[in-house]
Amino acid sequence: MPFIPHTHADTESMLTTLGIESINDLFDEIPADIQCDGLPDLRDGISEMAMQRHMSEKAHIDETGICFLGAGCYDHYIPAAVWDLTSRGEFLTAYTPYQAEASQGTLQLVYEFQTMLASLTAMDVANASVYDGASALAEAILMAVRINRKSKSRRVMVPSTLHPTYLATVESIVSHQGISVESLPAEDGVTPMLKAKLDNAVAVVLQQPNFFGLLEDADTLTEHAHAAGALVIGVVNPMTLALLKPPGEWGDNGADIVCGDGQPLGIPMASGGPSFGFLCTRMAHVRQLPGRIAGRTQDKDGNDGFVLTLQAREQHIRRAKATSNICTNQGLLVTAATIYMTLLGRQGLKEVATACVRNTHQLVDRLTTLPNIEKRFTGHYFHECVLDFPESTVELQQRMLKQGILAGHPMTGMFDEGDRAMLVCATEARTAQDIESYVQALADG
Amino acid sequence: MPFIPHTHADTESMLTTLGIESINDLFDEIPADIQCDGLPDLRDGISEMAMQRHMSEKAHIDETGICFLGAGCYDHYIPAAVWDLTSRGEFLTAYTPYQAEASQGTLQLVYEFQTMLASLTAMDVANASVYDGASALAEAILMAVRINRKSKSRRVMVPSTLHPTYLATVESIVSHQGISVESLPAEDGVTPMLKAKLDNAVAVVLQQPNFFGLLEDADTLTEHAHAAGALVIGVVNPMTLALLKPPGEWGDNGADIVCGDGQPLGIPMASGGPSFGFLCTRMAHVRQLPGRIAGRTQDKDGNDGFVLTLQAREQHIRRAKATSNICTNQGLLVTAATIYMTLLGRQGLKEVATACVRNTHQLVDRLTTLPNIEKRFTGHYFHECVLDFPESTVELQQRMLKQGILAGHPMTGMFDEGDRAMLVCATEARTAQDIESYVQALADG
Amino acid sequence: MADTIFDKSRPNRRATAQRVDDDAVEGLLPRNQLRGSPPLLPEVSELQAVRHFTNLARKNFSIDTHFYPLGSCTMKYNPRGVHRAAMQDGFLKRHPLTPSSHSQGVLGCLYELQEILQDVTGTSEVCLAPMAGAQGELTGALMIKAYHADHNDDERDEIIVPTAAHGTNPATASMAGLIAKEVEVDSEGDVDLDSLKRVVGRKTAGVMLTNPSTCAVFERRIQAISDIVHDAGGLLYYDGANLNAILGRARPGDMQFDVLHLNLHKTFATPHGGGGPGAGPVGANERLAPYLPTPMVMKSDQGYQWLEQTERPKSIGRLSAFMGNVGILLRAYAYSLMLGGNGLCRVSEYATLNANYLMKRLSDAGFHPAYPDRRATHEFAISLRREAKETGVTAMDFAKRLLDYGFHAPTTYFPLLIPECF
Amino acid sequence: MADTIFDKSRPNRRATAQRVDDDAVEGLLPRNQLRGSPPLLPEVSELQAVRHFTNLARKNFSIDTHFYPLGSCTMKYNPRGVHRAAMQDGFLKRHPLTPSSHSQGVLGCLYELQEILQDVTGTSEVCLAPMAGAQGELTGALMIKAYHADHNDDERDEIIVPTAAHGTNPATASMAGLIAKEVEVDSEGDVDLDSLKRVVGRKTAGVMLTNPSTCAVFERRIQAISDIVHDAGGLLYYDGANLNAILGRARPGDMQFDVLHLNLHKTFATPHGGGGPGAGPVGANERLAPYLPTPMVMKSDQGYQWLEQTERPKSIGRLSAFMGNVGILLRAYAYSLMLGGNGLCRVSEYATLNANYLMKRLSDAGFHPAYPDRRATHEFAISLRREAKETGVTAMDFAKRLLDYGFHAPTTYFPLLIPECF
Ligand SMILES: Cc1ncc(COP(=O)(O)O)c(C=O)c1O
Ligand SMILES: Cc1ncc(COP(=O)(O)O)c(C=O)c1O
Repeated sequence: MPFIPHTHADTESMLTTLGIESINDLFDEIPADIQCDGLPDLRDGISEMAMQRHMSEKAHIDETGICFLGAGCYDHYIPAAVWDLTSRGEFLTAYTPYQAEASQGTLQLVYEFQTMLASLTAMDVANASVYDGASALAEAILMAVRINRKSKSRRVMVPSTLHPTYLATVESIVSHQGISVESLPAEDGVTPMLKAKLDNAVAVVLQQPNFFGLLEDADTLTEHAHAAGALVIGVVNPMTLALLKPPGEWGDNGADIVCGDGQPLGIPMASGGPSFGFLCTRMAHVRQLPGRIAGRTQDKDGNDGFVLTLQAREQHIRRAKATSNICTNQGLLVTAATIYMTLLGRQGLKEVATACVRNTHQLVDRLTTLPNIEKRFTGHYFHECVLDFPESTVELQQRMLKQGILAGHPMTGMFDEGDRAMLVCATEARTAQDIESYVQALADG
Repeated sequence: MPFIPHTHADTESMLTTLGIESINDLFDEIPADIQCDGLPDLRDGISEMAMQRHMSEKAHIDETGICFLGAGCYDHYIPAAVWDLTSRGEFLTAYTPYQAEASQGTLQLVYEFQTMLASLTAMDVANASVYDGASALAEAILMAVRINRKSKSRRVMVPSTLHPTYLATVESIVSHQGISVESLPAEDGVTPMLKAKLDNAVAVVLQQPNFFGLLEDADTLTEHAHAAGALVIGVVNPMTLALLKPPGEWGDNGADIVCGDGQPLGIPMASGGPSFGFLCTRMAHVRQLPGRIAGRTQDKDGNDGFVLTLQAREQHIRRAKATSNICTNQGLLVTAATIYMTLLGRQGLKEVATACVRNTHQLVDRLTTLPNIEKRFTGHYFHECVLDFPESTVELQQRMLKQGILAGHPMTGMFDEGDRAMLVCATEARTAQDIESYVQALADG
Repeated sequence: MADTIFDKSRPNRRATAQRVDDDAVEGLLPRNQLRGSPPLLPEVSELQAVRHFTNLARKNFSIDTHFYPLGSCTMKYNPRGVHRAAMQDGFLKRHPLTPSSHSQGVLGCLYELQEILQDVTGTSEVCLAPMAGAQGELTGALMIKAYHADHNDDERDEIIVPTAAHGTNPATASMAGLIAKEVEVDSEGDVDLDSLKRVVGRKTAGVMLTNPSTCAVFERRIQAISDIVHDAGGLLYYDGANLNAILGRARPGDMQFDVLHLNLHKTFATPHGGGGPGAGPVGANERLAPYLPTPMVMKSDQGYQWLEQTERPKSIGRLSAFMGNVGILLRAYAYSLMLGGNGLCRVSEYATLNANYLMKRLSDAGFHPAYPDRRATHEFAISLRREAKETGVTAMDFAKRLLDYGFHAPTTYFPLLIPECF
Repeated sequence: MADTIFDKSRPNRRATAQRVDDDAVEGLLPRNQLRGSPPLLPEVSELQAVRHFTNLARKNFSIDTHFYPLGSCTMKYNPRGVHRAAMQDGFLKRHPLTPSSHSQGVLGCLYELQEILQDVTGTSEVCLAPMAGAQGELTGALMIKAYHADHNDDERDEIIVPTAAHGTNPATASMAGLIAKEVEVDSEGDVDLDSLKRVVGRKTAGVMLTNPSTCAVFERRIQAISDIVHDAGGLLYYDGANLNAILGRARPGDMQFDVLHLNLHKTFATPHGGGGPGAGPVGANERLAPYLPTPMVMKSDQGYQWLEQTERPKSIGRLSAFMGNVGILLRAYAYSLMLGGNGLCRVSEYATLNANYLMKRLSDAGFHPAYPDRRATHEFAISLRREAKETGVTAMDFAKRLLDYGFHAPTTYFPLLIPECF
């Protein structure tokens, strides 16, 4: 009975106190016809040792080699301190910080996190996380519709350069509130200014860098959207903001809502989750922000302390009228990200971003010197780039895996001849030698 | 400058406070002719990321497969909680608990450890660790000579069934105090009763189970030694004491000093160190015990607390007259062992020991059904056994490694035809399938 | 003054070991796309960072340090072995878009977890993608909508929730574009059938319940409720928050629920993490299974594979960029291996024993259970109404005072229909 | 009442996840060799264990939580990255007797560490086996003895230590069967040369010194000392406790020391671990290198290999069952890679800057440095004699009061020759 502390004597004495014969008696309110007789189809439990052996075998099967795959999840180096600290029992096993007196550690940390995120994005406020980047975008759209009620529109314009699974997630979630998601076409991998398209849109989404790794003209697009009365929702990779103009400064007035995925900030790739989604906005819109928000306050003796604030937005108070149904969020990942951003700091995160740009450019330069490999688009790219190969990239991927290289993300179905295109990425964790191995493996076939 | 917090401004302002121009000035008391100009032969520092990559490469080279090697270091399963807790900063980075007020955690833990060890060995007191099992035996011998001053002898009898590197360590350390270490011969792998040999010995050492995995007749040997006026020093594997008669109960009065290596108690093999040595004795001899001892006491308000006790034995107080020169010990490993013993508990440790016995017997049974493989000795063995193979076991070892099996410890030089003998071991971590793999690999050649 | 990490920062200080060679990006990125002023990130040494966050951690209560008798939250021990199992490089360093040919390890774990959860809940298919209970609820609500839409039953825009329901239930209804209709609970904690019959009708898309209910008692008339709702053409959603109470005793599928979510961060002991992450897998019976979200894991001759939208035309679609909180799923899987069928059954036995025992001891000490004639399930509610009236000491005061003794307080003031609920 | 783990135990309770199938051993072991009554090991659940030790940890001061201005102990930040690097399965699961053919990873690390330490200390060979400073000292003392014995110089049974020496120095002398002879320190903290000349002679096996000395000042007349001792046929032992102060500035080898130990748990930032483990590698010049203990690591055409006693006939032999504290050595190696030659030099610069700065600030605040006319090295001593005399407040009182403010106190009453030393 793993984890059950009861001895036989404990159980007996508890039953005596309760005046019953057996634990079974306690279930006598369950109608007999719906009672089941245990879980006979499941195997019996095993020891921690046996479980660990099994899990290690599974984990070992999947070691796949040097990662040049990005597409929304990135292989960054994570300082050891990040998870050593995040795994401390007091972070790992604490409950949601509703009881402020028992949760000052988590609350102060979330407050610091919000401060960092707001500053990275150049927005006023950030929340304590939502599930992931894709669902954050869905929440951002719902939020925009609530904020921009006066526009009376429920049309949201989304560029076709947006991450495809973000789009899919948005569609599953927001369509049920009568919101229509419409696509902005792309030219040469970026979103051109199409004023007409923006007419009568409640909001415009803009991913920077976009799914193809390219830089959109965020300033102009923001201006156009605002001119059309639409709100601007920025979808960003927070790591890139150490170098790139933050969405809060796009155009004259900046984006209105900013969201994205926090995975690049110290979160292992781990098959894509858990990571966390973040959401930032202007102070004017804070009451439309879903999720928890930590605030700083003073107790009756004037001592500083931290609490959850503006809880009247949330489901446990506002119920059907809440800004969202989110309850459990991705707190532990926020803990990791906060420690990561602290360890990297102002200068370190900039160096990571710089190395990502440089390494990807080096990779692309090296690959495009090989025959028949070309960049698909002409614009500036950050740390991902779409390359056209002379063969099916799904097959190429398999071939490269045999040589210990995860070569990139095949773009099958993304555009014409997408099956010969691949999105490649080289983070700061890739060495010059890793890049040479890629080239070599390609050459060796 | 990893880990140096100073900014340029910090340094400048500190120099100003000091009224000097540069940090160099602070070294002006070092005579110029012995100053060196930096460390030009060393490479420049690298980042944590680069260090980690390098260390991972090194670590990966050495993964060697399924371990059937014991010989003083054992592949036991370690519950995850052991090192998760041991790695907490407050255990890992605490200093020696000299300031009791700042060290109640470590002191209480050591107190609990001592209680467990004393009970496992059936002795009265245990210390807070020495370096390892081999050096613990050297300390035990020095201690025995101090205790048994009245015997006037400096002859210590050591069985030839003792772990050979324990013997080597003892010889390096104790011979400088005029102690002579003499060998007791073995018969069929165990130490026969040779009363004559014990005459005029200050102490007799007895390893149980011995280096060959065999059970010595500890009761009789203890009686003979005591009858001859010699102290008995038991060298034991603490894990085995969950099943075996503890040294405190050997013969009529039990051993006088008990030592051994704590590695089987939750310490990774880790190339043999760090582990820890333990030392237990009778209360009458406690003042001859080297190393730290934690005790329980009360503060002036009557609250329980823990302190280092009997410090007058130690080098920082007694200097040249101390019981030992030991200062830094193996505290963190004691932490791990204490957590391990707590998690396994009374029943769990017994199950581990039982599984070790059973698995090794299964391995031996399976192997000795193969042609030309035989047990070398006839006695009862615990979880190690010497087998004779039809070929050089050094070569066999290499061959088996190619098949992912670390087959055992070649006994080259240990006795006649030792080059065809091998000491094998199967702990609780070995499955029936592991054992079959061994047999299969042998058969496949 | 609280000492935040920003108070500790100094210009140009840093944790230098975390440096990366930073050749400039001159020319690689256009000037007008670059950031002007640097972000307000901390500037501290590595030791400052380690010490700051170590000391922040020490300010929290947690399961590893304190007893947490929180109702509704299922605060179990979070096994360290499970954490270790999930934190292996082979799992952590796996990119989510690695081809399934090279992902058989993790896919195998997920597939087996799907099967285990099907068994435990009595459903015919399980999707692991939802990232918490509330997302599981949304999934269920959207599946119910999709089912009715698929059957051209377009008027059903109401979902019934008991007054005592958790806040996520009505909030989910709104997010799904449904209208939450409340139904009363009687004085014994069961749903009032008359009240139910009054609200149920041809606009009823479904009902959301948990059983044991949020009143912490077993809903005895579940069969009647299910008949009433099903007869009216509605579907039954099971909120899995309280599954711990009935593991191996009664399965939501056998109670006629059509769709449900589980909270793995409750029943399967994954850590609450100071607020998250969780995982809220959704299971469905044959009727609703086609609408489950994607991706799911299937097993074929080529091994395990992702089942995507294309193969599931009726699926409500994706809920996240990749496959939800895989790391949490792996923990739940490892936990379920350690417990096995026999261990899972014992969980509900001993949770129930503990709750009934504590309720008895508190009753004997003079406190008043909210439903004195009912069994406790894995939890129970006490009403401090009398204490508040007689002494002015409220549930809130009791809660704060417990903190002084080193206990995290129970869930207070939930459900709201129990006065001064503790 | 202290709540020990035994107070929490209950008969037959256990952490069941740690069970092992336990078929009986009937017949495998003789009855009369079996234990009668079970040992007093705790009987608790896994959560009880985790909570107990988590809460014990929380009672400690540590570098990760508090500032530790301890002199002599070199309380650096212990990099988490280094801990992680050493805690990899590839290192942890390696059996010490694995053939060197399959140990090239770890042997390579150790070999390079030997080379780094040779460079840092200016010695010609380094053995990594000693498991702490005191074992390093013993090694050195035994090597000195072995050298004299080898040269048939049998009368040398005295070793000279300054009065201010660390307790391990005289204790080591005794363990090595040598007699510790004390030599005075003058009012400026340097060894008194007259006193030295008086004790030195044909019975002198050697002298044990650290530089900077335990008085926390640099021994300026080190050349003279070395000449006096060497001229008398003695050898010089360097206690590496204070190497942090002179990294890249002055090397013990260049100061004519013949043999030395380093404390990797000081200078190379491996954690103190609440009392240990450490590592005390020993380096020697060409004269003493043949006496170094075994095993050491050598490099040949076949890769890295263990150098054993057989290849080193003059070696003083083994000090441990295997190869000392390899896990600590790996940490020191990883640390030295991160710092590099340039980083190691900066360590002594900034440690010295900090100590001098703090000494100045405390002097300005009215405290009295033990050697007011000397530079601080990486540490300094204050004498609270005046405060104790005038106010009755002793160094011990100051130490305890600092604890109240969340600072671990400095090393007090060491060295003993400085009154009320702080
Ligand atoms: C009854 C009930 N339903 C739903 C939820 C929501 O689950 P989650 O927090 O995982 O979104 C909870 C958890 O707090 C709950 O107690
Ligand atoms: C000057 C000096 N020498 C020797 C030692 C002994 O080192 P260890 O504790 O590693 O045995 C110490 C450490 O305390 C010391 O400060």
